[in-house]
Amino acid sequence: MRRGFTLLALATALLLSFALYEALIAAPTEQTMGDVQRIFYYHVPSAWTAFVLFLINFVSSIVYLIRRNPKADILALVSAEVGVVFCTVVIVTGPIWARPVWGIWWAPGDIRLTTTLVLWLIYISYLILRRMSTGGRTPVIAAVVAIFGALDVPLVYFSIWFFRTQHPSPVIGGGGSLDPRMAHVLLINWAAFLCLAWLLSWVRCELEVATRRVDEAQALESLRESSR
Amino acid sequence: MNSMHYLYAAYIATWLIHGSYLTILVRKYARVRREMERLRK
Amino acid sequence: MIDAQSSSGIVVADGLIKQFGRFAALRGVTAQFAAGKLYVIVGDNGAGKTTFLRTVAGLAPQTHGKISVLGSSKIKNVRAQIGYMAHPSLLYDEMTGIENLSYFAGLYGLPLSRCREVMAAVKLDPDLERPIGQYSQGMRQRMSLARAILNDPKLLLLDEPFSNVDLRSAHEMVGLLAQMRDRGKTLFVVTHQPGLLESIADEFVWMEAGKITRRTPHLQVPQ
Amino acid sequence: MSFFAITRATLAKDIRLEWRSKDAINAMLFFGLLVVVIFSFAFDPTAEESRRIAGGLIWVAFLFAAVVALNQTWARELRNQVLDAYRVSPAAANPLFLAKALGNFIFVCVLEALMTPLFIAFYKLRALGPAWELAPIALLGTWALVINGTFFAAISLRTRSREIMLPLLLFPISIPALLGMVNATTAVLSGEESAWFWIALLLAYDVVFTTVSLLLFELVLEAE
Repeated sequence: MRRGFTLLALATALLLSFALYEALIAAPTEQTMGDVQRIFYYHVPSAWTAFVLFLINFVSSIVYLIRRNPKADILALVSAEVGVVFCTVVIVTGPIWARPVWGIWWAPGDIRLTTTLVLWLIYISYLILRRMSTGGRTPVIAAVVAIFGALDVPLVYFSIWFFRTQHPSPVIGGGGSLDPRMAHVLLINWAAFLCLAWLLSWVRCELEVATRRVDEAQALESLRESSR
Repeated sequence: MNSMHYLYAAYIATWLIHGSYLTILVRKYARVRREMERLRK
Repeated sequence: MIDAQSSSGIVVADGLIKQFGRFAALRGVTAQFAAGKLYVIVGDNGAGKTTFLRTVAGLAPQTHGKISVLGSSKIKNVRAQIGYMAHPSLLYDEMTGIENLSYFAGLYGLPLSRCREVMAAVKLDPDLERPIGQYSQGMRQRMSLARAILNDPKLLLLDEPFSNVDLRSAHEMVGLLAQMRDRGKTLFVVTHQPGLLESIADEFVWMEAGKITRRTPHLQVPQ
Repeated sequence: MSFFAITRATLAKDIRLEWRSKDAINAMLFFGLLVVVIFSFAFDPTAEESRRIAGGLIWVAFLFAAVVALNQTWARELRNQVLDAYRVSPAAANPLFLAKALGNFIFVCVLEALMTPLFIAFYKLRALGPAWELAPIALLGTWALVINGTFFAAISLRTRSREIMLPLLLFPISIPALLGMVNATTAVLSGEESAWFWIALLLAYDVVFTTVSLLLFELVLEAE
């Protein structure tokens, strides 16, 4: 267990440094956007990683409702939280890219960025709900809300897609195939970020397990004290 | 070459976000560990 | 340990634990209760009496452990045969007694005549026009009992039925409970005034810190 | 007793309770009026501009007012813990949910019917597109707000500070529905585009979330 963790941490560190080198130095400079385009190597893999994590959240929420296995609940919580962290990266780096390229910080019609923002809002509200809900019912209602959130995503996507066709705004990345060299760097970065996500989730899982154990112990202790 | 600033800003922001999340996790973990020790007594 | 499946009690609990986040209300309740008896549950505040009742009623599913009620581990399936009276009235203050009862009777698929019958049984006038909010505490408590026995339940769970009730009403209610027991119903009564039930109780169940500690046939003042 | 009989009985009971206390409708109406008045100070547009922003204003006002009503729905069941009386009965969970959603739908529709003339008066609105399309937009849009609102209000019951929790849950999930309502209304008012894509989107939203709510409500009701 400990060994596995150390190994993963080392692999992640190596992979991330290699990916950083690839993104900043090895990858060819994009012709129209210049070096700013390199933000792409952090922005896009973060988005994909966040989507993967939200997918895990959705699946484990369903599994929890069927099996009532606390592990599924922990996985749902952890994937949502780490997903929000990666989603935050996407939302922060997005405008930093948009500003020099489009000349504006935010394009409300941009389908991917806006969908990600809505996704971010949904999962933040999910995390707040987990925090605010009382007693032993948190896992069930959280799982229910997670399912609502996940089902909302395609609707958000379509609504923004149609919104954009009515209110045209700059769109990039779509159309035109990616230079194979760039695609390669992109995939390496994605692999690195996936490892990082795994690592963060691992730490968060350990924390959650420990917290629950402490809570349980406290529950019994408080009862014993009250009976004195 | 002004665009380089944006590039660095984005990369630094990314690492700041991940770094602060990790710090929060480690801190919470330390607190839980202390609590565990206290309960064991 | 009692095997929850094979035994024949009306309520069989095996290692029940109920945890509300950082707070455990039940921590390992294992007990069997036979049909047709009147059990009085006694204990300090926070001993888990109400939670135990709610778990039996299917309102607060246990965190760990097993429970079987009326022979079924899925309490949902036997709800039609359970009556539950809580500490709060479980009634709509803005509606009259008969309006309240007829709504709940609808949930059980019972006719209006049953509501009038039950109100008469608890000695309330079914034609009273006042909304429940304007009832006296004793009347409200009797109304609440009427709602709980609406479906003529086999298993009746009562949480503090006598709180704030004048002595005469309380004795009338005790008489009604004794009648129900004699008709073969099983009753669980959580109360701070176990003395009221001493003459008719079959067993006193003592709870302490989320566990059943003793079961005695008579009420003895614990030292 | 059948599904629809319980739904009807619960709906009738809710309307009777609301009629006697008038808690929700009064608060909602006053709140709606306030929003219209405040908006009229905040935005003082010409007829042409107002056509463009009215869709957004109207629906945001309705959304805020609806939240007031939605918070009331289950509050009524919490007083004296009446909800427990429903939960110990053999009645299924869904009729209760459906009755609550229908009740809210009726309340919010009444509110909209009363507030719309105010909006028309304050903003001198006149539809340039086919005005009859506003009817399906309003009905589908209101149902979209109410179905999720009723569900999340039930979820908020299980939390601390539940009045805050409801909008926090409801608003992000409702974004596609809001986009649909606002853009459809604007399309009809300005007469520049067709509103049909948005109406279809609202319909899809309603179908998806009505189904999911009915599938999952029992879990929420039983959670404790």
